[in-house]
Amino acid sequence: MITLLDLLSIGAIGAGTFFFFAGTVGLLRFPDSLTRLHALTKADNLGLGLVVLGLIPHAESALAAFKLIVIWALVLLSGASAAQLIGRALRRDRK
Amino acid sequence: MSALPYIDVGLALLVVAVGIWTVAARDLFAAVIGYVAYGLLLAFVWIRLYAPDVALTEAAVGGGVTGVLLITAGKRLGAVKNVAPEAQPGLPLRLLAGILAVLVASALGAAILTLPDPPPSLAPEAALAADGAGAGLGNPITAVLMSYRSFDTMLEKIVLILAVVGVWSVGADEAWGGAPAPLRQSRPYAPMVFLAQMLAPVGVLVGIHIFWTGANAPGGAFQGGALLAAMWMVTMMARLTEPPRIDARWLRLALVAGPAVFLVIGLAGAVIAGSFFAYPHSLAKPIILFIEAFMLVSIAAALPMLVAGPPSGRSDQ
Amino acid sequence: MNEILLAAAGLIVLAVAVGLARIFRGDDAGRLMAIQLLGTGGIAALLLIAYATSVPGVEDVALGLALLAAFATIAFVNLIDADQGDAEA
Amino acid sequence: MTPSVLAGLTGAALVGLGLYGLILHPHPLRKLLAFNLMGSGVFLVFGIVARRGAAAGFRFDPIPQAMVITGIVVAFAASALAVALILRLSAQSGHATLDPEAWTRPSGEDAN
Repeated sequence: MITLLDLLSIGAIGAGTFFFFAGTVGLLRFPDSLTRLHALTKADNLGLGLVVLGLIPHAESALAAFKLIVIWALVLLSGASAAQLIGRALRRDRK
Repeated sequence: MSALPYIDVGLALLVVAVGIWTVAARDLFAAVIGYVAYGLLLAFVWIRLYAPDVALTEAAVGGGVTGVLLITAGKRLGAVKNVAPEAQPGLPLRLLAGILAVLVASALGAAILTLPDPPPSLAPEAALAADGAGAGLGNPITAVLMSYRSFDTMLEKIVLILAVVGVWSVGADEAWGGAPAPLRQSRPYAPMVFLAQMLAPVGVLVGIHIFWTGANAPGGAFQGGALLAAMWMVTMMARLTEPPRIDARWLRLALVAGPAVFLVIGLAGAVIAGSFFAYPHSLAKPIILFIEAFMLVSIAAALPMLVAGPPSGRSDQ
Repeated sequence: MNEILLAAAGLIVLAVAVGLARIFRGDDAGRLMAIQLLGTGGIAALLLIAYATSVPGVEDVALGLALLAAFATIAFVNLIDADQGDAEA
Repeated sequence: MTPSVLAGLTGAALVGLGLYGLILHPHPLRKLLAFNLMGSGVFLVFGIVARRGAAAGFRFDPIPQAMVITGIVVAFAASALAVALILRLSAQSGHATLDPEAWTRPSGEDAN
């Protein structure tokens, strides 16, 4: 028995999986490091976000759902900062 | 048809592939990156074996902190790239080592395939002991660590202290009592400072949470302590804090607190209840949490000091 | 439902594994990015697998992994740029 | 093939890999890395016992798991001590290798 909520989470998880593939393709196929960085940070944060969104209806408790969101927020924070740091290191190398 | 077996096989192949890379990579940095990835992948394997406690420990200590230890060491050694090619062993030695490695691996593999079924297990005995002493603990692993095998756990804390003492004592004589070299030489970029400032408070909170839930759910003093240690190192790497002087009294107290409290309560159990670390049934859970709180502090202090290394005279001049 | 979660997890593991090729051939920045992809993809796959096979308390493990991924990234960035003189910022 | 047997075989392969790297790498830190690889393989082999021992109504046997956790921390402590020794050795001698012939060369004396 598939409910509407299940459909919603299947859709979100499917979209998330797609973004992981997008990130991988970008990481492997884009021509230089800065564009790869772009592909990686956009895609895998969206990917994890959508997977988390899809899992929230299945969480055991409100606390577990909250933790899922915190996990995503942490990855978002560290991904964004790391992109800055890697980008700066790359620019320095190029000079 | 389930996707699970495919995931298992895929994970196993991935772990072995990254392991091969760690051994075969040309320079140290690439090998260490491989090792961190390997630690993360191994954590998934442990999740598949229904061992979330081990998974968290492996990811934190096995992958993260060990990786940071090795890259810090590589940087200090100034030899991040590999040693000269003439030092590479010749083909006969390679062949011999390869044959030896294959023999050992296949012997182990054969042993695994011929394990008795049903397997011998100490689980019933442990369950009985845990019920007797560690009542009220929902996480059997914490019960085993703190009650059934309490002696192991205490000695392991002492090993950590001995390792810290060992690391400190290989420093130069004139540097004794000083602070270890900072984990980063130059001023950090603003984004790194920002990340450390945001991450550390959340990380400390998560670390304490994982310690606290460890009584009933996956987690415990080891995992929580390792996370706290990682957060302390994050602030050191962003130069928000500096490594403390090794003769600081608070540092030494923090290092010793865990095993000392463990030992005192264990001996008290020997006097009162007749065996080491036996305690009144009704008080078991508060006592275990009390000891674990001090162990948390000791682990959080010991791991960063092990990574920071021996005191260096240069930094305070 | 569980089968769908597992299939998604398998696909994500596959994507991450392919992305790991950057570790094998690439520069240090590319390797770092591959590790980051492994970290996020790994957390996603971990959550999916754990929800499908009902391993308890897995959110805490994922929380720890998220923190450790950030920790490792900071350490690696430190290694890449710290030996190149002081930062201007 | 059950997940635990698979994990055990993975562990066996890792022990072999680590042994190979431990013998062959000239760089001491790489030796240490290989040794850690070997160690985690041993933990995995040991840990599958935890999965198989579902005797007392547990989904797993908590004793091997608890011992593996202890082991991981002890392995880290040993690695840290080894790193400190390697760094001190190279500071004393000026060489980042365990090759005994390096000690007899004259450049080995000026450090410290």
